[in-house]
Amino acid sequence: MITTAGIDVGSGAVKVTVMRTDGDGGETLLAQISTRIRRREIAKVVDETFDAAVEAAGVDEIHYIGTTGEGGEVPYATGHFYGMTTHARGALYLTPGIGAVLDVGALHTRAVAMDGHGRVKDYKMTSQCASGSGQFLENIARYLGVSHDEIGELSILATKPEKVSSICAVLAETDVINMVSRGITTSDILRGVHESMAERFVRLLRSLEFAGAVFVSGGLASDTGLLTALRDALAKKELELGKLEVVTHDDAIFAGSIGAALWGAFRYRKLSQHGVAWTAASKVA
Amino acid sequence: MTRAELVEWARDIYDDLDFTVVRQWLAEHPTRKAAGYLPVYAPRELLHATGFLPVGVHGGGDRLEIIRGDAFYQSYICHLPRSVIELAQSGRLDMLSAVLFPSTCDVIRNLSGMWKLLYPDVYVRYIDVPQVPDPGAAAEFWAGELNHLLDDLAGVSGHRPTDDELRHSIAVYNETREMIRTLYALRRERPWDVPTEELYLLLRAGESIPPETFLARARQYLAAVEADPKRPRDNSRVVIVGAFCEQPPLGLIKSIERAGCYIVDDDFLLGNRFLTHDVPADANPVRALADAFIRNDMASSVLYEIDPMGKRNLMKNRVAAASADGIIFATPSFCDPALLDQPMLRAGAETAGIPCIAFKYAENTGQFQQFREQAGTFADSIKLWGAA
Amino acid sequence: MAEALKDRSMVLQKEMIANHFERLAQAPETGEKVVYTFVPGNLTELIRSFGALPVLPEINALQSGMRKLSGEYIAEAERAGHSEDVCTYVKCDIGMMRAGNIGPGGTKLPKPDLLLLSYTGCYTFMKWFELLREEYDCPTVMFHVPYQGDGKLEPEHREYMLRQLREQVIPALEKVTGRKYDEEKLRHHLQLSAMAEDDLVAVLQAGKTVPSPIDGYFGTVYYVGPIFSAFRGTQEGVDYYRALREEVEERSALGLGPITPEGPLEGEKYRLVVEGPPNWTHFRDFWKMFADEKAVVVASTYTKVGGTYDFGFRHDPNDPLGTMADYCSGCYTNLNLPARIDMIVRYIEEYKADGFLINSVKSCNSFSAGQLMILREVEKRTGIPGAFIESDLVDPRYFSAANIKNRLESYFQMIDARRAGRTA
Amino acid sequence: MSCVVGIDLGSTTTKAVILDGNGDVLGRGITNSRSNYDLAAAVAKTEAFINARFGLIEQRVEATETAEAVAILRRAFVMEQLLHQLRRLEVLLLEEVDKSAPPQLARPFREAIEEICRRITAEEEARFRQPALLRSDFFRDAVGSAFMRIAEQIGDPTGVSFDRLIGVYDKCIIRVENEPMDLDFRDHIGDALARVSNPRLADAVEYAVAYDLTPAATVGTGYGRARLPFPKEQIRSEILCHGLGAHAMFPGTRTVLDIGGQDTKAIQVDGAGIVTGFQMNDRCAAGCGRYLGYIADEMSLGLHELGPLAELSKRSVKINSTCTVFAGAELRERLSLGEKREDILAGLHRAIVIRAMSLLARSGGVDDEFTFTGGVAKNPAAVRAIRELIQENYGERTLNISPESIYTGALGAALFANRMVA
Ligand SMILES: Nc1ncnc2c1ncn2[C@@H]1O[C@H](COP(=O)(O)OP(=O)(O)O)[C@@H](O)[C@H]1O
Ligand SMILES: Nc1ncnc2c1ncn2[C@@H]1O[C@H](COP(=O)(O)OP(=O)(O)O)[C@@H](O)[C@H]1O
Ligand code: SF4
Ligand code: SF4
Ligand code: SF4
Repeated sequence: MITTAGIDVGSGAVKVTVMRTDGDGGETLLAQISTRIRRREIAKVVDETFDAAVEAAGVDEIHYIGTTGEGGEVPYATGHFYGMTTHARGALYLTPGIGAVLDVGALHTRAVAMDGHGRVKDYKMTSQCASGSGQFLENIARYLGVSHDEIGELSILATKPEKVSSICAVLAETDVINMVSRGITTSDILRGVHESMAERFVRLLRSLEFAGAVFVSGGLASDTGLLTALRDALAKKELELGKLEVVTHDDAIFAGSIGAALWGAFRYRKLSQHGVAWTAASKVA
Repeated sequence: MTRAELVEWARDIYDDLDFTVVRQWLAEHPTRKAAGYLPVYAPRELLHATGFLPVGVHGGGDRLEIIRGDAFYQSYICHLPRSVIELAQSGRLDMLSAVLFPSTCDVIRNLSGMWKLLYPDVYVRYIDVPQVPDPGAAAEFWAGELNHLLDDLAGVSGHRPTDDELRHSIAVYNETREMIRTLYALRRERPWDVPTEELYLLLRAGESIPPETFLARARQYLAAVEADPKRPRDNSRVVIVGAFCEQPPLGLIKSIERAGCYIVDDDFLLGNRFLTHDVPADANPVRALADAFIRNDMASSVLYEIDPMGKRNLMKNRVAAASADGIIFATPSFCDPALLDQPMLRAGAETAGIPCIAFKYAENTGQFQQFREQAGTFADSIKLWGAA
Repeated sequence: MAEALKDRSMVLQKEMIANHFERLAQAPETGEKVVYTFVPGNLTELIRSFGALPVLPEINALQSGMRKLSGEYIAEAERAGHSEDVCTYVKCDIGMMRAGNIGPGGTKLPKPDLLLLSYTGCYTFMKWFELLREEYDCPTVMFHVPYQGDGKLEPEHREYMLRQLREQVIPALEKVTGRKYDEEKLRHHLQLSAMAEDDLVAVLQAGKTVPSPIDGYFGTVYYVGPIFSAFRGTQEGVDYYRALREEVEERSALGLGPITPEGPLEGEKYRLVVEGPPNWTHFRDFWKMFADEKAVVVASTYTKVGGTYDFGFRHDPNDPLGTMADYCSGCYTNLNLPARIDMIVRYIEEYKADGFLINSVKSCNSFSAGQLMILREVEKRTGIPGAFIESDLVDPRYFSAANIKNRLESYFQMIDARRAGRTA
Repeated sequence: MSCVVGIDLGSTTTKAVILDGNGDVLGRGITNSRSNYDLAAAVAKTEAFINARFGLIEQRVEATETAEAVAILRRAFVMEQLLHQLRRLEVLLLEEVDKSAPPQLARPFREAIEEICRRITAEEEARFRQPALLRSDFFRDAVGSAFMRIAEQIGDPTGVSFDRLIGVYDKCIIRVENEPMDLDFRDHIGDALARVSNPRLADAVEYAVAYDLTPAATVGTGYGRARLPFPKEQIRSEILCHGLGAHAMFPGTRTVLDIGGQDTKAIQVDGAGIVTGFQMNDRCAAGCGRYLGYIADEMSLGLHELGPLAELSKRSVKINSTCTVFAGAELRERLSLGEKREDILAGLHRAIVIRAMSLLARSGGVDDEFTFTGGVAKNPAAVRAIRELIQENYGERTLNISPESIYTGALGAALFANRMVA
């Protein structure tokens, strides 16, 4: 039995997951907690969240503490894993059988192809242009006076989606203003934005090879409008790409910390075999 | 000097876009002259023997704002030439009496023509290295080119070197090459002791100072390293491929190492190591230099590969020689030689089961988060599933 | 008359191209040997003298562009790991090969028996054939043509080329074809080349007439097709150029303008010199933007990539190897920047142009790196402001019709304004 | 008198300029380009004509009346226009209520709308008598905030709620903005004159109304010029118009830089105002005015505050991100790391100016004299950075900035129109 923790330090929140793994594939999630940072000092939030999660898990020894995201500096970590590594593994834990993760963040989107064990096989990231990013959507929504949670529902109601012609995330506002003034509904505009984002994601996915469903994680995973648009966009490319399913999970925000905990266990075992046994117990004591 | 002092000394030279060290050297003697050369390979022995200070012209990196350089280059041309032009147009290269443009690619080649028009008073030469390692026609051609260059340089500097002087210069550069080989070997063995950032700064400084000074500093550095050993970390070992011309920003090199990758071999500042063996210092000097290029040139993207299996095997051999875990193809955006080679090199590496990743940079890239993430993911995968 | 022009030479050209591709398709059966080589510095006469057939991958790529197939080919190559940033000719060729190597004529292209890599002023050439060698696993021979870095052909460079021809290129051809080098045969082909070249030059120089009976860019890329590709040094080539020349001279005598996709252009309003290759994926749209404004290109540099004949060079049967070296060295791609500028300035003056335009293609560093400097120098020397537009050869993603049209319109209006200003 | 019109259909605003036979400016008009382009062009043109006629009034009464009297008349006129639009808005609002409100709410809803419109009218009339605050003349801005405020006051959460009121408002305001309306001089000058009750102006008004201002030619330009309902001969590229316009304002101009909301142009002109070279940026906000606008939003600052704040900086911070959105994120990150607002802002201004410099370099450098136009020319930090970089890289140059620079393109178009007549 190995107990491990994963700490995912994001830009908005810290997520901690504690897991137990046994030698033959048994993986149990003991606790998971997410805390929003809200302008507080990150180290404090990490400590707090970690302590709370350990307590909730009711364990007194942790063999490996894996960090991910911006958690490279956590002093009591055993090892650090990068976001694509952990998101792939965590997503696979949440939804077995998937072949790729699409991590949609505010500025970047990463598409990661994995094998059946959650190993990263290949990835694609969006460039240093925010066209079609989460922030882009947020800006448009703000202009339209739509709150974050409403975006998805409204988008689904669209009847005549209107494509945003400009590619620039900032200049697109002008197009949107123009659309509003032409009497195009909020739903149709949002759906149009979703569609152009979805097209962009399809381009990312298209350059990867993988088998299985696409798991959407990250800040926009809960945007049902985006998921629908992505499904539709993939369906349109079915001839070329084959049938691709799009899934997500209520706990998708924990994908990174789950992955870090699971890879921690893997690494711990590997190092033990080589005679290097590390225990992260000091912090837990 | 301590390691930190040496590194700071080198960093100052690297940061200084006005080439103060070169200007100081020139000021010491009224007859002195300096000659620039662009990446990748230039016969520095000839410059040295004719009395020039050879100065590597590698652009201004992320330390230079491009104001006039964009007037000369479209957005889809790599960054190097525009920053070189920016340096020149702002007067920062006005201490060069001659500039050599090696046949690295069409961009540098065309830049030679631009230089002729922009700076008619500077000696400009396009260095058309032989593309085929043919000891007959190609060696003869190259010897002819070198002789031609020698005549021209002697004309500019006013000093026609004797054969012995040429041999001496060859010997000095043999020593420089040997020193660089030693440094590379040390980093390969103990990458934690020779961080690539430091090694890079040292070599970069070496391109603005006389080779003799470089040798002295490099010896001091070696001693400093032995006096100040560092602790190894649980990092992966990688080879960097593709960065032979436009140099990556220092931040990129640091990001790769911080993301958990020891760089154990690279092709930064490749011209330094283009001749892989000593050049005989006791023969007809020009002929010896010509033959050395034909026989002992570094296999790289800038030359035609005559061996059909050459591209396939190159990565395998390089990784084996460096006992590396994987390859990072780090290429400047829009760099034809590097990017056209990459599919062939990568196919060879992948056939040999070597993990690879690839990304593109520009010398003035300021954001490294993407690179860190990719290098980190790569280090993860080696750490988790590699042999170690 | 217009129809006659279009008809005779065009029919001839279509026929000869169709025949050539047919022969290539049959090559695996007939046993004819196939040599791939590049347009600049192509040694067609030598290849022909060994009874082999040339294939020019660039021509295939540009034809794929015109037939709107290139986008898919390029995507295919990029999926296989080729960078977005590099020359799209290479990617188009590789994509085409992966898609079954069906040539632009709809027939299958044979595999090369030899890759004759004549490295003439474009770095990509070397990589291109290294890449093809990986796919075809056939012998490759490299012919290094030294660049005219100092603006002239140096005697040692000529010597170096001769030596390579004798020691490398000819033996490679002998080996692949199983035939001995036959200098008499080579002379015969060179003779035919020179004849066609004379007629081609007459056609090109018809652009000096006002109004010009030809379009020295859009129209001329068709005219140079045969001589740049497989037909230099052939009787078909000679016949084609004879016919073409007669037609052009006739138009010229009648004071007619060039033929465009929209029909004959009358009332020439602007005379332009163009530097840079055209865009092929939107060739007609591109041409139309000029034709609509009654702008005629009187001379262009791109039409000299496969040989610069209008300044006097002709293939010389009396010095077979030497003339080939001279030819290769003098191709436009092998000229240095100052020489390119001289050439453009000369065209502007001799062809009485009132404007010049650079079409800078993303693909090609050989052409593009330095074009902004060319623009400034030419402006300085002629006092004529130039226009600069950007597109690509065969990548449809990089042709922004709206942008280019905007620039062209502004440019033509600028010429009008200058004229108005000058007469006012 | 014959006159000519130039229209610049910009991405954010549409401008019109009217010239007399001598090429002197008679009037200028501006409106935002939100609505459809035809309408924007028509509105800008109407505004310019109104402006021109007021100019005539001024000329006519120069001897007898103060400028103040004409200004009051002008305010009255603007108010009449506004009230006219408000009445139209009210009609639309009531129609909308009839169409969509639940039956039980129909009456109170109508009453609430009527009440709001009544109060706005009253506020406007009060404002006319006491012109304290300046504010936007664009109808949407002027009426929107008042509507919002009053709706909040009278909205009844259990019945005709604030949300309902705003809902119908949002629907109708767009329609008002997008339908052609009688806003011409003739339509409202009578009421305005009655309102100011200054009989000494009557003669001048009559003169201005009767004055024949039939345009002899109209030329259009700008981003949206292709959508103008003009024949091809009446359209000029914005590059040419900006060049000619800048030349007209400052005859010594050789280099023009225009940083507008959505595009940046660097233009070289010769001694006659003929364009000899130009460069434009592509559709990327980084490098245009919108970049600064976005940053201002991120920092919750007004556009006019940005420059002065940046000028306080002693040590500008190098901004690594090119993209506007990424720069916004970098800004937040740096603020949280404790860097000073002014230093970051200075870096952001420098970034946009560097991009402009590269465009200038591409177009052929900076010659004397240098004219800076477009909205960003109003930003002192940007102006200073431009001045410094030009000094460093090109040496001493005269820098021209005109308060009317926003009309440069329209002026150029009008000059072209003038040539067609001449
Ligand atoms: N050999 C030629 N001589 C004169 N004009 C030609 C020639 N070849 C092509 N053209 C011009 O180019 C145009 C397009 O030619 P092409 O692409 O062959 O037509 P299509 O697309 O119908 O096959 C023709 O309409 C003609 O004006
Ligand atoms: N008062 C102001 N102070 C500073 N900057 C301003 C001001 N007004 C406008 N700007 C800048 O000018 C830009 C708009 O320029 P403008 O020339 O009106 O655009 P366009 O010609 O595209 O319609 C804005 O994005 C903003 O950055
Ligand atoms: S186009 Fe817009 S989103 Fe893209 S880099 Fe430019 S400013 Fe950013
Ligand atoms: S970076 Fe690459 S493309 Fe640019 S000059 Fe160097 S070799 Fe050429
Ligand atoms: S780079 Fe230019 S010259 Fe070379 S193959 Fe491509 S298009 Fe032709």
